[in-house]
Parts: sequence; structure tokens; C-alpha cells
Amino acid sequence: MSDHAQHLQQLAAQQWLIPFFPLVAAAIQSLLPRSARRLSATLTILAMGMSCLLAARAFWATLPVGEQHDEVARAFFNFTWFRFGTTALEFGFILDPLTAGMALMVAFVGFWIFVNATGYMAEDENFTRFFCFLSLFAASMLGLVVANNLLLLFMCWELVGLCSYLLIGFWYFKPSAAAAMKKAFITTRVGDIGFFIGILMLYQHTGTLTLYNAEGTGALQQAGSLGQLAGWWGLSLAGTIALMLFIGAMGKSAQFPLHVWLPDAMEGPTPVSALIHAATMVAAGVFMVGRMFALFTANAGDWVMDFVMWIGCITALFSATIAVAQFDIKRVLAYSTCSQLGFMMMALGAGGLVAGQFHLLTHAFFKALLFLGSGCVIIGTHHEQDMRRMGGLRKYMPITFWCYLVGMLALAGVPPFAGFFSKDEILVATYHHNKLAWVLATAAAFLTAFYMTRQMFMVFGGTWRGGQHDAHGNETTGHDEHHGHAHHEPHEVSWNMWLPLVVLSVFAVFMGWLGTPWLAGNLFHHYLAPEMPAPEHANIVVVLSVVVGAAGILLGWLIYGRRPMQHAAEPDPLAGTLGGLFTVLNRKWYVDELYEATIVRATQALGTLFRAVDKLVVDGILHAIAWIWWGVSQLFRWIGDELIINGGFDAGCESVRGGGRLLARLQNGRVQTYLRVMALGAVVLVAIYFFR
Amino acid sequence: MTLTLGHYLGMSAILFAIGLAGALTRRNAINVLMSIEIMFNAGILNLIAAWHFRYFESLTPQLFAVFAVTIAAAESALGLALVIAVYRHYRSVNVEEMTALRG
Amino acid sequence: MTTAFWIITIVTLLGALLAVTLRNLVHCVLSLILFFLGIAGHYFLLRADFFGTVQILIYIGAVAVLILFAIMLTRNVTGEEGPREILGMKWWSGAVIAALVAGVLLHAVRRDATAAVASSAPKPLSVADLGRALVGDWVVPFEGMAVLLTAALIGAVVIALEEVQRRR
Amino acid sequence: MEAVYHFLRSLRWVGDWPQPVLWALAFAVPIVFVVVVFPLIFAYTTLVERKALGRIQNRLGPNRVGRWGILQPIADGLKLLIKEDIVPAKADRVVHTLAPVIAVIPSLMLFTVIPVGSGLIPVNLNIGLLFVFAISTGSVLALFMGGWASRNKFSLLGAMRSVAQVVSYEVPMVLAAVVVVMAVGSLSTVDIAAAQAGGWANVTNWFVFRPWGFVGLVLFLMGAMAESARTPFDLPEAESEIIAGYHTEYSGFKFALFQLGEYLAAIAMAGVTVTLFLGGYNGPGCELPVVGKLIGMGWFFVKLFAMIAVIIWIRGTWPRIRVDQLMAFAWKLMLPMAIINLIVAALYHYIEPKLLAWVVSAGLLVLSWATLSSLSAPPHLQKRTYRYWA
Repeated sequence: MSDHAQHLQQLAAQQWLIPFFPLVAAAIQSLLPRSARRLSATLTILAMGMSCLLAARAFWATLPVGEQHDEVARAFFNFTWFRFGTTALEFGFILDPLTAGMALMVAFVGFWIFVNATGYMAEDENFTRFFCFLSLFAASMLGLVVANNLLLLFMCWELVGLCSYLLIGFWYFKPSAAAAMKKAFITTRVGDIGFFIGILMLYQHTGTLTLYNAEGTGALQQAGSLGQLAGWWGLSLAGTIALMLFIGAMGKSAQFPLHVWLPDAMEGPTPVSALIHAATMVAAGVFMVGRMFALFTANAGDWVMDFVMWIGCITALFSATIAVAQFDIKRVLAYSTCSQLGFMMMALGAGGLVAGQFHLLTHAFFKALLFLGSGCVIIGTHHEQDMRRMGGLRKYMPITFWCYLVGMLALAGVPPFAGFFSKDEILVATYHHNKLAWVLATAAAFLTAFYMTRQMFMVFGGTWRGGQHDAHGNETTGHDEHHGHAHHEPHEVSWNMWLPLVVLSVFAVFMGWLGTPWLAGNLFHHYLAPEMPAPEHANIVVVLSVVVGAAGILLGWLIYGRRPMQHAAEPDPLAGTLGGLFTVLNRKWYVDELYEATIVRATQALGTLFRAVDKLVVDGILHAIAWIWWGVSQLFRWIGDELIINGGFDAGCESVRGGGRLLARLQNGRVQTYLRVMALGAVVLVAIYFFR
Repeated sequence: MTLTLGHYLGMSAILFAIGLAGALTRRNAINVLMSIEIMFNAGILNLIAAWHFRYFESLTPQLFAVFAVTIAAAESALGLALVIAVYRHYRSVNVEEMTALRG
Repeated sequence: MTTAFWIITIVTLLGALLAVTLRNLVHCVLSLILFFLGIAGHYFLLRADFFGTVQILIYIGAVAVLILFAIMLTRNVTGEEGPREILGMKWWSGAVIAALVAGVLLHAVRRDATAAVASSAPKPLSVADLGRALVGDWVVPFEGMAVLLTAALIGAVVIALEEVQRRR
Repeated sequence: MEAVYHFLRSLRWVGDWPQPVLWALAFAVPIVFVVVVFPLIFAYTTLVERKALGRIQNRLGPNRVGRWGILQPIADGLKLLIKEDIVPAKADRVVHTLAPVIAVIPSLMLFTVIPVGSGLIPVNLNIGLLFVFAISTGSVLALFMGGWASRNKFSLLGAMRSVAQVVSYEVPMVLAAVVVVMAVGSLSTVDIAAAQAGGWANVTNWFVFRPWGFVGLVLFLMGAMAESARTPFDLPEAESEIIAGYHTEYSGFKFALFQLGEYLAAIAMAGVTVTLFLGGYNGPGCELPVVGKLIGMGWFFVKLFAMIAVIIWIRGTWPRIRVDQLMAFAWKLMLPMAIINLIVAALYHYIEPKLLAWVVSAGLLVLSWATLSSLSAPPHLQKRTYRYWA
């Protein structure tokens, strides 16, 4: 074993330290009194800084050196957590480029977001609780990243979901926030069922949940043999498991049918949106697919990869169309996030592991930047989120404006910025794989450029439209500086809020150069997956994406830039052109309404049905018997057509009632009945065990 | 006839069944709790019998029994507190009348 | 040892049976104490002296006394129950289910080969070893138990006190 | 038991008898000893108590039956035996009859683990002390059964009082004894007694001469007196409040059994106190080869009677405390004190020059006692003025 490998081994055994510091910070903060605000923030940021340093050390160690050019620098550390009977439950930590890169990104972006949050939350009285949750989130996210065991990963996955739930509903007294937190939790839970089934299947067939181990019997190391076994729905076993895992990733990464929770999650504080719903947690699904990539590609004949690609593609385009017609500054970004996650998934499905992960990293930087920027805007405009009531902020908030511009250009895919290179990679990968998907993705890229331009002009361009009253419009628009209402005027935010923007925008500018083929080969590809062949470059893709991006920006300028909005009450210029379609887009293709009409309504109907059945039971046997007798006596008393019909109706009711009663007698609230059923069940189980 | 582990297991099985019968048929919550204590004791007796006959070189069965006794004690304290609270509320300790959780 | 086993077993079973069938609650508790004593006797017979004394200390000294307290605090102090519907539906079904459980358990015991192991007369349990194990390898579960007991104590007090405080 | 067996083997005439007979004799001797000697002690304790109380209260006490009233206990016994045995009509006859029996049995069983001399113990259990605590809780059941079965509200009140009292005082009492277990490292009463041998004239090693031992002794004695319902903790039978508590409805021999059980428990607890803190059978001369055992036994009984005398003295001196004082005393003063005592005992074990340890732990205990007693002192009552209108 070379020195380098030994060094990696040592570092892998210390990977647990990365999530450890935020975890300790969270534990301490949970005990702090509410008044310990400064201490709480300091703890959180310090812990994150420690994690960041450790992650940087791990990252440094995984950089390719000297002789190890063609193999992935991977080290892992497994240990037995506990054993029951002969089965040992192993946990483990891994150190490889995927983990190191992701961990560094999470810790670094998280660090700056925490710094920003100290400003954003400065006026909140539950400051300590907020930072406690943030620390816990950071710990579980980092734990997810360094896990070398699917169970550990799943535990952190759920913890991350829990933190997301807690943070979305941080202002739980707002009904919308309370609804959003529930929606997020339940929607992601739908995906997690798939994930869990996948885990169970994997355990059933490989007997381990450790991803890599020294004996070569880890779950991922057996992916090849799983690819040879038949699974369900015409897939190989590996493909089936991969599909199940992907369902989990769909929930977490807000892919098409399960995307509904992410825009609503914007009810949470903006740093939360930046950290959880843009940079890290939603990327966990993409990361997980990347981590389990061996299963997805185990059998080349499986359609699971196409499924991933198409889901990603649909999400990318679908969300981009919605983002065009939103007015809430954070919602635009939320749908944009959905769309970008779709891009990543699409890249993974097209076989572009590197492209997907690269976009994950660059996107984390510039989307966190955009979200933090929007947070600054919201604070600067005194909690205004509607873009129609902004405008002209360029003058009031210059630093925010320039940083936001960098983020916007990166997201829109303008050449020197980070987003250009990573999106380009994805488009190239898709181009080689499936032309139709490529066309759709290019369309989505066009929309991306368009809606970001729209947002820029609405927020920063034109004049300040805040403080207006929609209908009356009696406050003038053009003379804000003369206005006595200093309170309503936007202002630049404090240094602890804009400093993270500056730092992140530096990355948003330069980070893309790591993954370009034009600069000493594709460095990132070489780092992450040296064993995979680098994709061929296709000039048409690059040219077209530049053209499309430019076209989107141009169109945006034409519609929104040339003649800025004057009044907040003015209709969106696009609405006139698109007509009814705009409304449809604004209402998000009515997906929520569709869910409301189908799933929610059906569940409620089922609940009502059960309640009705219960009602019948409350009446109890006595009432039922009395009713029957009453019916019978009626029958004997008046023998006539009308009464016979009545009686028949009653009898019909009674039979329904009787059926319901029979079922519901089981739940009579008496402990002893339950105990009785339990004992009988136990007897039956044991009897089956003995006499089968 | 030598004494075997089976004697103890069988006896505690019968004790368990007696306790179960009590828990199923008695109407007074305190009686039910007493029946549960009987079941608990039957279980703990199994641990000690297993130690005596099979695992006498190991401390684990006894430690397990220590923990089981502790849990049983905590359970009975809580259970009786609940009974008293329920009695204050309903003026009754009849388990058949405690049907607030009825469906 | 066999004779002692049978005598103690009869006492134990009698105690348990009376505890679940007698009508007077206080009589039930007294029978329960007989049952606890029988179990303690079994422990002494099994050379687990420590558990025998612990059984007496905890079950008779604490649990039975607690139950007596609960009876005094809830019901008429004479402990009388209402008229019993002897051999009612509930009684029969409960007895049948319990008999089924007993049958299944006994069948399991009969089938199990290890049940035929005879006593090997181990050396009596050393309390010192037990104590060392509790604060050694098992210290975490031990501390957990301490926390559990504290929580149960506080919980019991809170539950039982609730009504009183509300009335104030 | 073994000691008796070996003693029998060494005798000239008896030593040749078959072994089972010797073992049976060895069994019988301690049993007879326990069943005869301690009830006899009980009988004369009552006499001593009555005489002593009489003197304390400026009376003469019994002096009619025999010289100095020496036959008084026998007369009492005879009187109680021939009195009519009354069971109240509504009483629970079985439980009513069972209660006095159960009152005596645990008290007698307590004596089986008290070493009256070196090697002279009926049963050497390795968990003797735990056995003591386990058994002593049994007496509360007898009290409860007697009070409950009488169907008399005063009896029931007495029974409930006794249950609450015993449950409360059990805790500090056990904790007070734990310091000794910590010091000795064994639950066996034999080991505990043996650990106090040595030192100057077999005296200085008694645990009572350690600060924690002294505090332990005081706490344990108070707990023991509460457990056996002795004045000032005799609320279960407070004759001025609830007639005679749980034994209101008892007469004749059953009443005598209750008295017997109560006194035996008190004597046994005195014996346990002697074993735990006062060196048991250890005293000057007990290490001598042959007569040492007898001397040790003598020392044990001397200490035992001294303890009994102290208990009687306390009874004659203190008034009965109120129920709330009773509970507050147990939970607010004795329990924290016992816990602090535990910690101090541990400290004592680890501080090395033992003189320093002695001073430090004594100081800590005095300090904490002062703090606790000032904390649990009753609030200073203001002068109340009563106005009479409306």
C-alpha cells in the first residue's frame, strides 16, 4: 500500500469528524436559552468552519497525484455498530472524489449561508432554535455525504428531511408555512417508500448495505452480478433496485410528479431556501443517484437510465415554463431549482455522471448566491417578495445587484460563467444520447435565460414600485428619493449579508473553468471519474446553447427591459401575448389542483367513509336491534304500498349498517379486546410457525 | 425425576397464561395491572432459569433480569399513577368504561 | 430440589390463580404477594439469592404496597367488587384464549430440545460481579435504566398530581 | 451453623454420633436460639421499658409481681393468653387472623442473619444485608392487613399511615447502610462485622468512629425506629389520635403477637445497627483463641442492650411528630443527608492521610447538615392576631 493510499485510509477513518462538529453544536444549542443568540450563531458558524476545513483536507487528499492517474482515489472505513445474533450491522465512512467534492461544497456553501443567516434572522426571536436546526441539518447532510452504508445514508436522508420539515415550518404560526411543512414532509415520504423498498431489496439480494468493503462484497461491488439477475417489469435486479432508489431521489430532488413541495417550501426563511432547497438537500437525490451509479448502469439493457433521463428532461422543461410566469421572487428561483435539478438528473440518465455532478456543484454556488441575493432583496425592501412591487433596486442595493447579476448570468449560461460550462457538459452528454431530449433541454435552457432576465429587470431595473397601493396608485412612483417614507425605501443590507454574496459570486464566475475541455483537459472529469471516457465535444451544442442563451436574454430585454413596469398593478406584458397560457403557467399547470382533486379528495372521501362507518358503530348493537324491531313493527302495523317501500328502504339501510358494524366492532376502544386479538394473533403466528 | 429447564419453562408458561387470563377477563384496571405483573414475573423467571440451567457461566441473563425488573417497577409505578389519574377523571377504574379511544 | 420445586410451584400457581380470580381486590393483592413469594422461592432454589431478595424487596416491598395504595386511593377501601357475571361470555373467551396461549407455549417448550437440560448446580451468583458488570461493560444501559426510572418517577408524580393542580 | 457443627464434632460424647444427626442438631441449635432467646429478650425489654418510662415520668413502674416486678412479663403473657379472642362481626376473618402471624415471622427471620459472635450466625447469606431490608418490608404488610381487615376507620388510618411511613423511611435507611457496604465491599453481615475488627482494643475500627459512620448510624437508627413504629414515629398506633391504630380491634393472644412482632423488629434493627456501625461482636478480648467467641458474644449483647436502652430513652423523651413533619423529615432532611453521606464516604475512601480524610469528611458533613437543617426548618411563624367579627 502506497503512502498516499495509507493517508487516504487514515482520512477515511476520520470522515465522521466532518458531520460531528455541527452535530455537537446542535446538541449544545438545543440546551441554550433563547437569549444566547450570539453564542448560538458563533457556535454554528465555528462548527461549520471546522467541518469546512476538514472537508478541504479530505478534498485535497483525493486530488489526483502522480502515479494514480487512472483510478479513483477511494478509501473507506467500516466498523460494526452492533450485532444481533449472527448478523452484524456495519456502518462506515467513505472518502472518494464524489464525497470529498460534495462535502466541501456543502460545508463551504453552508458556512457562507450561515453567515448570511445571522443577518437575515437578526430580528427573529427564535434565533437560537433556527441555528440549532441549521446545525442539525448541516450535520445530517454531511453525514449523508460521508456515509459508506446505505442504512446510515438513509438515516441521514430522513434526518435531512426532518430538518427540512422543521425549517420550512420555522414560522409555524403562519398557516401557509404549516401547510407547506406538511406537504414537503408527506411528498418526500412518498418517494422515501420507494427508497426504502430499494434498500430492503438490496439487502435481500446482497446481504449487506455497506457500499464498499475491503473484501469486495459491498453492495455496489456486487452491482455487476445483480445486473445479471432478473428483476421486475423487464428490468434486471440491479435496474429494479435502482428504479426504487430513484423514486426516493425523485421525492428529495423534487422531480416531476413529486416536485410540488419544493415551491411551497419557500415559506421557510430564505437562508433555509438557499441552503436546503437549492444547494444541498435537494441535491442529495442527485448525489445519491451518483453514489449508486453502479446499480443504474449495471445492465446496459435496462430502461431505468432512460427513465431517469426523461423524468429529468420533463422536469427541466416543465418547471422552466412555470418559472416564466411567477411573480414571487423566491418562487421563480424555486422553479428554476426544480428545472436545474431536472438538468442534473437528465445528465445522469444520459450517462453523464460527471456532467450531472459538476452541474450539481456549480449550481449549488450560483443558486445559493441567487437565493441569498433574493434574501438580501427581501430584507432590503422590508419583507417584500412580490417582484411587481420592486424595481429600481440597482440604485439602492448596488452590491446585491452586481452579485445577483453574476448569479443570473451563471444560471442563464452565459459563456465565461460557471453555469455555462456545466450546462454545456449536460447538453453534450444528452446530445450524444438522445436528440429529442437534447432539443427539449435546449428549450429549457432558453427559458432559463428568459425568466432570469425577466426577474432581473423586474427586480433591479426600472424604478421603485414599492409602497404603492395596488388599486389606488396614489403614491407616486418616480420620485422615491423625494418621498418622506424613508421606512419604505429599500436599503443596502449589512456586511454580514452581502459578504457571502461576494464570496459566492467569485466562485460563480470562475468555478466553471474546472470542468471545461478547453483548459488542460476536463479537470473535473479527471478528478471524479478518470476511468470513464471523457465525452466527445460537439461544437454545434456549444454554439447553439450560447445562441439560445443570448436569445433568451434578448427576448427578456425586449419584453421587460425596454419598457419597464410602471405600476405594481400593471399586468405582466407576457400575459397579453400568451393569453390563457400565462394563467395556466402562473397556476403551475394546475398540478396542485389536480392533486387536490384526485389524491387529496380521494383520501378525504375515504376518511369520510370511515367516519360514517364509525358513526354507525357508535349507535351500537342496541340501537340497531331497536331499529330492526321498529321496522318490523311498522311493517305489521301498516300494510300498504308506501310503507312496504319504506320498510324495504330501511332494510337496505340495516344491511349496510350491519356490515359496517361487524367491521367496526373490532375497534371498540376497550383495551382488553385489543389484547385479546393480540394474543390470538400471537397464537396463530406461533401455530403457523410450528405446523406449517 | 430430575429437575430440568423444561419444568421451569412450562411452569412460567402456565403462570403467563394465568396472568393473561386475568388481564383479559378482569374489569378492574388494578386487577389488570396485577395480572400484567404476573406475566412480567413469569418472563423474568425464565431468564433466571435459563441462567441456572444453561448460561451459568455468563452474567448476561442476570443483567437482563436486572433491567427487566427495573422496567417492570417503572411500569407498575406509571400504570398505577395512570389508574389514579383515570379514576379522578371518570370516577371509575373499570377498563370496560375507558373507551374514549373508541373508533 | 425436585420436592422443593413442586411445593414452591404449587404455592406460586395457587397465588397467581387466586390473584386473578378472587373478587376482593385486597385479597387479590395478598394472593399476589403469595405469588411473588413463590417466585422468590424459585429464585432461591435456582441459587440466585440476589434475585430472591430483590424480588421480595421490590415486588412485595414496593409494587404490592403501591397497588395497595392505588386501591385505597381509587375504590371503596373494603376492596369489594360488584357482582360477578360468573362464566359470562367475556370470562369464557378470555379463559379459552389464555388456554390457547398456554397450549402453544407448552408445545414450544416440549419441542425444544434444550428444555431437557438438567441442573448443573452453578455457583451462586456473585453480587460483586454483577455490580462490576453494571458499572463496567453495561454502564450505558445501566445509566439508561437510571434515566428511565427517574422519568417514570417524575411522570408518575405528574400524572397523579395533574388534577390537583388544575383544581387550584 | 457450621460453627455449631464443628463445636459438636469436637465434644467428647457427642462427636461420635452419625453426621446427619449432628447436622440436624446444628440446624436446631440456632433455630432454638432465635426462637427462645430473642422472645425472652422481648419479654424483659417490655419490663425494662415500663420501669424506665416510669422513672422518666416520675413513677415507679411495675413492682407488684415478684421482686422489682420481675415476673411481670409472665403475668402479662398469661393474662393475654386467657383473654377472649374477639373478631369484629364485619371484619375479614381470615386476614384478621393472618395478620398477627405475619407480623411475627419477618421479625424472627431478621435474626437469622445477625452475627452474635465470630462465626456465630444462623445463616451466613452472602447478601445478608439485602435480606434484612427485604424482610423488614414484610412487617408493613402485617400492619396493613391487620388494619384493613378490622373494618375500623381508625385501624385503616393507622394501616395507611404505617404503609406511607415505612415506604418513606425505607429509602434513607437503605442509603445510610450503603456507606458500610461501600466500605466493606460485601453485603454479607459476617464480612461487615469482621471488617470492624482490629485497631486499638478492637474498638477504633468500628464504623461509628468514622464521620460517615456516625452520620450513617444516626440516620439508620432513625429509619429503623420509623420502620418499627417506635416513638417518636409511632403514628400508626397513635393512641391519642386514632385510639390504637391498626391493632385497635385486636385482643388476647393476637394482640400479644403484634406486640411481639413490633418489639422483635425493634430489637433486630438494634442488632443490625450494632453489626453495621458498632462493630458487631468486636470488643476488647474478642480476638482471644477460645473464650474470644464468648467474650464477643457478650460484647454483642452488651451493645444490643445499650441500643435498646437508647431506643427506650428516646421514647421516654420525645413527643410524637405530626404526619407532615414525618414526611418532610424523611424526604427533605434524611434523604439528602444520606446521599451526601454516600458521597462523603467515597471521598473518605480516596483521601489518603486518613486523619485528613477524617477532618475533611467531618467538616463536609457538619456543613451539609447545617445547610439542610436550616433549609428544612419550618418557616418562622409570625405572631398571629385573631379578630372576631362577622
